[in-house]
Amino acid sequence: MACNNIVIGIAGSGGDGVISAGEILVNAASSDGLFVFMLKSFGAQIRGGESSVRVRMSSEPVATQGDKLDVLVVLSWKDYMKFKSEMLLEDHLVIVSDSADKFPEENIPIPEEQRKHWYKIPFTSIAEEAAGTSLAKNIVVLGAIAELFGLPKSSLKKSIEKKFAGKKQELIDKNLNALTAGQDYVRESLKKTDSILFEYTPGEPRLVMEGNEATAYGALYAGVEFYAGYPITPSTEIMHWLSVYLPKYDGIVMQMEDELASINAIVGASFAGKKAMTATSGPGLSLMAEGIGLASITELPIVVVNVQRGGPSTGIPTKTEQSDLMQAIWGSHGDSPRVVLAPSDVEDCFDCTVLAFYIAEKYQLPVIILSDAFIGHRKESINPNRIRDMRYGFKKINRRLEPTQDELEDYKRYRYTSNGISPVTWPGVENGMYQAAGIEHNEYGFPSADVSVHEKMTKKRWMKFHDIKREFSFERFYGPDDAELGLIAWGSTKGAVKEAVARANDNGMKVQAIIPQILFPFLIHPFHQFLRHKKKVIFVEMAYAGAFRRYLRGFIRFGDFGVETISYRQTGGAPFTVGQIYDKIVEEYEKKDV
Amino acid sequence: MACNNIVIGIAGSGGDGVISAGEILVNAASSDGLFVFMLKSFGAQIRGGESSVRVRMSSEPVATQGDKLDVLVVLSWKDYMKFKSEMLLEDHLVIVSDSADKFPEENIPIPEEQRKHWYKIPFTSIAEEAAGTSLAKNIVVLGAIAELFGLPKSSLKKSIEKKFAGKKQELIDKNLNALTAGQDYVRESLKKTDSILFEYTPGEPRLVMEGNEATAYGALYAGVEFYAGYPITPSTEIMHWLSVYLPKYDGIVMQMEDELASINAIVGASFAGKKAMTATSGPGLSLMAEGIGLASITELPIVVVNVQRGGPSTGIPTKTEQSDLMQAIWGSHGDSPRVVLAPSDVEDCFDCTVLAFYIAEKYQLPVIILSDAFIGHRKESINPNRIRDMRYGFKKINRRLEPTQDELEDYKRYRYTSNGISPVTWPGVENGMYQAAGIEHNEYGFPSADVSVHEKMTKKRWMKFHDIKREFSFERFYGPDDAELGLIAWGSTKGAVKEAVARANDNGMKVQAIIPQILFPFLIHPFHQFLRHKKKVIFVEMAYAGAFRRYLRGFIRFGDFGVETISYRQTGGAPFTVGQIYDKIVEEYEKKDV
Amino acid sequence: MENITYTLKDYKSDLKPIWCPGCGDFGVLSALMQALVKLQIPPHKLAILSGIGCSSRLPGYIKTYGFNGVHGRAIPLATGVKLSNPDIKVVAVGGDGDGFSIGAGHIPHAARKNIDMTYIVMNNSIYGLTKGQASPTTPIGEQTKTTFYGNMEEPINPIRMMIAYKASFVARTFSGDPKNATEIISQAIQHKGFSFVEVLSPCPTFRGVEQFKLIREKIEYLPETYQPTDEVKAFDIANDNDFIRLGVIYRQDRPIYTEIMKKMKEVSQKLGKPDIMDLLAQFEP
Amino acid sequence: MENITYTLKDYKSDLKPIWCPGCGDFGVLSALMQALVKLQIPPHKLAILSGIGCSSRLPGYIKTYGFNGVHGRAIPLATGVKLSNPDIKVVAVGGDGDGFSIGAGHIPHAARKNIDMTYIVMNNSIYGLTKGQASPTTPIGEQTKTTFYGNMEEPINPIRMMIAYKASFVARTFSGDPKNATEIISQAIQHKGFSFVEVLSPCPTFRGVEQFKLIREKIEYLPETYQPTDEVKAFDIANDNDFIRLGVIYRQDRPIYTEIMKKMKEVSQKLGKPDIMDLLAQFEP
Ligand SMILES: Cc1ncc(C[n+]2csc(CCOP(=O)(O)OP(=O)(O)O)c2C)c(N)n1
Ligand SMILES: Cc1ncc(C[n+]2csc(CCOP(=O)(O)OP(=O)(O)O)c2C)c(N)n1
Ligand code: SF4
Ligand code: SF4
Ligand SMILES: [Mg+2]
Ligand SMILES: [Mg+2]
Repeated sequence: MACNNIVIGIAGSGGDGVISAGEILVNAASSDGLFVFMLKSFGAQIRGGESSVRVRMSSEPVATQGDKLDVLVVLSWKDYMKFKSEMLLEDHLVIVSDSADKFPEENIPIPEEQRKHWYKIPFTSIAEEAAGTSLAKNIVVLGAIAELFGLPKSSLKKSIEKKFAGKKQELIDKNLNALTAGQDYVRESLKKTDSILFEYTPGEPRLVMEGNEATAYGALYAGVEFYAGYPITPSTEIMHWLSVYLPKYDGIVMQMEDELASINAIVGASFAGKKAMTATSGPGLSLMAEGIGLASITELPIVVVNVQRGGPSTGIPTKTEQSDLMQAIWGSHGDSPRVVLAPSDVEDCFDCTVLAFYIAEKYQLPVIILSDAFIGHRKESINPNRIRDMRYGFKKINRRLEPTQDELEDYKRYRYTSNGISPVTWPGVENGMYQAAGIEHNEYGFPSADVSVHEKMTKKRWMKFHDIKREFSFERFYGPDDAELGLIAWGSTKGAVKEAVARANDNGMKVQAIIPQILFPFLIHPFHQFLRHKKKVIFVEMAYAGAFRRYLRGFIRFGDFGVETISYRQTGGAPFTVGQIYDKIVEEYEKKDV
Repeated sequence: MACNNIVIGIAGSGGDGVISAGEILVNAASSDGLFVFMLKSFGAQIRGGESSVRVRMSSEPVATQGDKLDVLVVLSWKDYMKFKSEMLLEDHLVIVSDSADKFPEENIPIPEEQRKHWYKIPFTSIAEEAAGTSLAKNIVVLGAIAELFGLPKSSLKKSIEKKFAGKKQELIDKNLNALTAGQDYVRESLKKTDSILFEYTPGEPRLVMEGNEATAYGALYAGVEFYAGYPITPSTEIMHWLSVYLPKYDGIVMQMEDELASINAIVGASFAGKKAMTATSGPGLSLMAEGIGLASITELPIVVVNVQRGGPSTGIPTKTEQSDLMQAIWGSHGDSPRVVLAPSDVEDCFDCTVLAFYIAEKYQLPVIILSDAFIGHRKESINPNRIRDMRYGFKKINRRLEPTQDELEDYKRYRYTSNGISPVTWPGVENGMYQAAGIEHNEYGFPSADVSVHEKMTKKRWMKFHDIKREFSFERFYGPDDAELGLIAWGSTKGAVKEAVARANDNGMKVQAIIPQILFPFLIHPFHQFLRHKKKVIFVEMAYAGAFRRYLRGFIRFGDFGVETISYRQTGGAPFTVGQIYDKIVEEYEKKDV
Repeated sequence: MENITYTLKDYKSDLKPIWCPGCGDFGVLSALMQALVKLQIPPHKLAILSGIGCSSRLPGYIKTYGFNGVHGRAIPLATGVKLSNPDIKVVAVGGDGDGFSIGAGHIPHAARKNIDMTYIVMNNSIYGLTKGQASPTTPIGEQTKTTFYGNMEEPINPIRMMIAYKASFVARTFSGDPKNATEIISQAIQHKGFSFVEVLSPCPTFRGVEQFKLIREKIEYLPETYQPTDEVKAFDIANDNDFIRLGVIYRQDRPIYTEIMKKMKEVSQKLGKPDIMDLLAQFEP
Repeated sequence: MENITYTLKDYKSDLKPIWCPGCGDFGVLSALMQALVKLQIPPHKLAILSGIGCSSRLPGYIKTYGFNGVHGRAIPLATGVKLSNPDIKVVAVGGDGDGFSIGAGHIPHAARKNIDMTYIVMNNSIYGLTKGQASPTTPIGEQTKTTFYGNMEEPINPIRMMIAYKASFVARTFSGDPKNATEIISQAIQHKGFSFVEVLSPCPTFRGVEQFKLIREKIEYLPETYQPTDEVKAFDIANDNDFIRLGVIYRQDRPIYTEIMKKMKEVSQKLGKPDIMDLLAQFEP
């Protein structure tokens, strides 16, 4: 069975090099121009616990990790057990395992039918023989599965060389030996019983990025100058990356004592005229609520990245969820406008970050980016030209509006204007002195408890939404306009929804999905367009309380369109599978004629 | 013009004793069984600035401060100017002012027609003469207006005596002299040109309370044992009151270093088995977001009072607004259930607080009470018997469910139950040891990152909403059921809405209003009942972004009822007037036939 | 010797530690359990509260009333427990990040109020749980995930801070010396008032195995003759220039908060304790 | 003498203070303005940042870049400004509640990092703006709105705390002595690094007029001969038993944070500064 799309899972204990193997594989595939998608998964232990990786590669673009594994590689069955619920298996599953593992086969929770193709290979001893160390067994695995399934062998070699670049040549040679030994063993000692064979035509190499890297790089691209943050899973890689690179471009990365300090430091930096940002996850976002309100009322541009994780409270720090929606949109007391963007995949992390700085600087307000663990921690293929040729060119990314010399004569920082945007100065600008204040203030920034001032200023701050809504109308539609069944989803659920919709349409069901990029302000027109032919829509979200549904219904009068609404949601942890969404589509499609 | 309802405003500088005068007046009226409503208003200065008071008294129950002043008393026109926008004036206005004030009359922003009845009285010299000090001029004012408008004179005397009780008899006498001197002056030297005469039959005395006092007293009544808080306007009176009284009943009041400490301290106290609460305002609520999530996931009862003020950020600390709604309902990352109650007047502060403890303890979750500056700081008449005879009797206020001896054999703190409520222990209980954790956990409280555990636990935590919704169905309806025009409002806007609806119905317009007491979970049935005959509803709220409207629409499919929805809202600062709401009713009523 | 009612196994919970092999926190856990045995504290009359971090997982490993709260808030959480229930022994535990970074604002207040609890900080000079960022005690020069070019920030001196906060018991020990750790922790728990124990607790995963050795080299036990009652002297020897001194560095007897609260209740009740219905009188006009 | 370019009126804003008559903060405002004149700091090259409180209203009364932020966060706000713009003189101001209560967690970090700013705390030992609750510096026995039965909590010692935090300039002055206050504040602003000034600033409204007198009685100026370079000695004399000592209590020279950041940039750039498009190479497979 030749295929151009394969999903491989590898599980083992922390020391088994499972993640490295995945990374090398993904790099190899990307060098050959394949589209890849890679997910890592760990146990709760910091070191030594279980770990697994799942790699999907395809010659067509992929939007998800693939529902089920074509190939399962197990270095330790004991550790595999921890991931069994995350690793669904195809009927035609091929198992590759370490023959040295003494785990009782009867305890392996894989039904007989799926054990038909099972190769047991002495990875450890091959590694010891070929490389002089059992540590190389993950490379032996790569050699073996490359040989078995026709994976890009020469690229694997290159990837290994690159991985160990800078290390001793001896080490590189040992690992290359391990790779060859894996291949040789399969060729010489195994009889292939399965029929999976991966076939593709090599193309131009693609970049491979994780969502958090794309965010960090996007920030640099957009010209971030000041980053203050406090580590928190699953967002910390953004700070790690920027702490290496931002200083090179004269920027500052400060690790603060907490999130209260972080948000106030970036408000200070923005007051000082700099493009400023922070990144955090749920608990940090909650702590930043007050500071976000401060940026809102002082009309200072800031970008806050929130990489969502399972909640509430500490919740499940390493797993994904979409339950921070309302905290992002409405979080902070008082009427405090901010913009909320939702990246839907790795590339979109880059886009949203660039866009966030654009909006923040232009409209002088906080912009929150709602990513999540699923996007932040996965690796995906990126088209390098896409980034080189951004919609918002590097040069075009503007800075906040400055006052003219005339305006500085009697400078009103918070001058009432027709679009709510007033020119802003910063310390150092002669004659531009003003008061920024979290307290309600008049046009000069001086405190005022006058009801009519409060009314006008509140209006000024919210008025910016008009132009933001006019300027952006970017929504993603998948499937035919005239479909009567619709799906509305956001953020990281996009992948599964997109693939499920494609599959449904392939199977003769007319279904369309819409995935907004800007969540707040709410752009209603694309939805009205979307709803024209709909009879029923399904809200898809990964959060128990269904806040997305409530939020949408707060803005769209589905009743006026005669549209029935269905909520399809689950708590976080594991991302939706394409199959889940597809099944829901089928279910609703079948009873569609309401 | 004999009347049984009068609105008197008094304005002056900080030293003029304006507030005292208002308090004495209100007490006098209440001793005579009148219904009162009193609002204070200050400038930004802590001491010495301008201050004003507005007293309404009536022989019928009153729900608002009254839109316009029948009588305006001015001790200093300069200071009056600061309040002019807050003090709307009746056409038949009577002005009483200090004749010693040299403020140029042409600068007084009161049109000629309303200056017809203007008594200028030498308050200062009368006071000096009668009491030997100008400090008594506020008492002279009371004497004068009592004489002029037929206010309860003998009760005024009693109120003065009570006010100065414990002071030297000389001081009391001086003040009584001042009162008489004021009366005498009017009787002897003034010619009454206006026709306002207040008439009523004295009845049983009523209590006079401020909203924050009612909340504090309600907490004591409900059995609060631990209060930890951090001062913030306009909520601090709750802590002040409890810090005096709670220790008497063996409770603890701790002033913490900030709101993060406060919320975590009460979570700790609740873990230790105590009924625990805190009170704050917007900025504090934002800071507490993370801690509220902690109480939610650890299923520990806590009560959080949030007395709203103008926002965002520091905003307008002394003025009212309803813009913390969403932060209360959805604030905190993750799916974190909590109950949100909204008191609508002073008495309701008491009710809601008692109810809050009941719900928190019974359902083991955080309960947020959303009061505001308008309710918290006003004085209103309270029926003492009403409190003595509460729906939730003192004895009936339960504590959290404890495990049986059997259950302690293998104690599962977070046991899955059919209603989501699991028995709980606290330190000191033998064999009841368990782990509370902000991290997702299994039934024992041990950490778990298992997706299915997360799903079940999330469900368990939200499941409590079912019974809460069944147990409570209390909504206030005003006006006839079959009205086609409806108003939906919450919290402190109740007063104006209630009076406007009554006026509209009196004037032949059929209008009905609904005011929920429980905001979250959302009790849909009363609304469905409410909507049966409605063609159009107006959402009334004091918040610019109209979150209440969005929130309602998220739960109620108005389209299905064929109901048109209108948003009527304003930013905070000054409360709605009855006239504003009434005009809106008229406007929408007239174009009702859509 | 007293009667032994509770043995180690009575304090052992069913949860298996997920700390890395060689983590210093194992030593702290074991020292704390030894101290509990020594003091014979009934497991149900104890509460251990923590924030978030590798070290903050400790409460779960002891069979008692445990609370793994949110990051940085162990101290106010513990305050709430202690004040609500003065009969319970209260121990707050956590890491250097949890305590000295995000939680730094709470410590001075618990210390000055002399809230009767023991606060154990497992100092590994790194953020362990989030995989290796600099903490407020990370030495200058150290490369971490957030200090790629080497840490350039002066670290704090926790002991000096605690003395300045008027903490009434300030001590330091080392997870690599179980006997000393047990002894110090026992004393801390017995102390009436706010007792602070810094335990040097290496993180081999993110600070390398050298960290253990470095600590070993720098530590110096306070001499038996040392009198920990002079705050200035204590401040002096707590300098971080030469040695890291182990032992009880400062202690003092002063009123504890639960007693203060008791006194306040007494004072208030002496002024009258009406039926709560009678309180309504104050609202009579 | 230098040329005078800026006079008092150049620093005076159009906003009239709303402090109570007799409030100590008037003296602090005036001393700060005098110091600015003395140091001839161009108003547009200055930023004054604060939290919330009566004292935190100060920035509005000076014509410069002012920021009245949220309660307790003046320090991180100021940090953001200073790091973004090292040419600007940065002054953070606020009250004892703002700084030592809700803001307490930020101070140790600004101090140890030696962020180049001046932090002026107007200590009135009360929460003024919220109308009279106890603060962390309220003396024992004091009756306030939250200590009806008299304050029973030990107050903090801000000076000792600052010394323990390694603040590189620690001083105290009194708003009732404008000359001393001006002098101390001038020195603080001139100091390279984190400089802390506690100004005793009475609140007649909530602490009564006696507060002023009490301070007058207890203060003692440090002798001219006093050498503020020994941290242990400084810690010693900063005890709060007998006198309240005024003057520069401790100072030290050590690397300031803006220079540290400069150094970090240099180190990083020495290792290469590719075109940002070329950074994409690291994501090549
Ligand atoms: C509000 C919040 N911010 C950040 C985090 C992420 N976080 C968890 S533990 C930790 C620091 C851990 O360091 P430390 O306290 O020293 O404990 P260790 O793991 O080293 O024992 C951080 C930053 C969090 N859980 N919550
Ligand atoms: C988050 C938050 N909590 C509480 C408050 C209320 N608040 C404003 S100022 C203040 C304390 C003021 O005391 P201090 O800092 O000493 O300043 P002072 O008024 O005495 O000068 C408080 C508690 C607030 N504004 N924000
Ligand atoms: S990461 Fe460090 S602190 Fe955390 S468990 Fe491992 S060794 Fe211990
Ligand atoms: S209340 Fe006190 S601190 Fe505030 S302005 Fe008045 S005197 Fe000054
Ligand atoms: Mg640590
Ligand atoms: Mg103060």
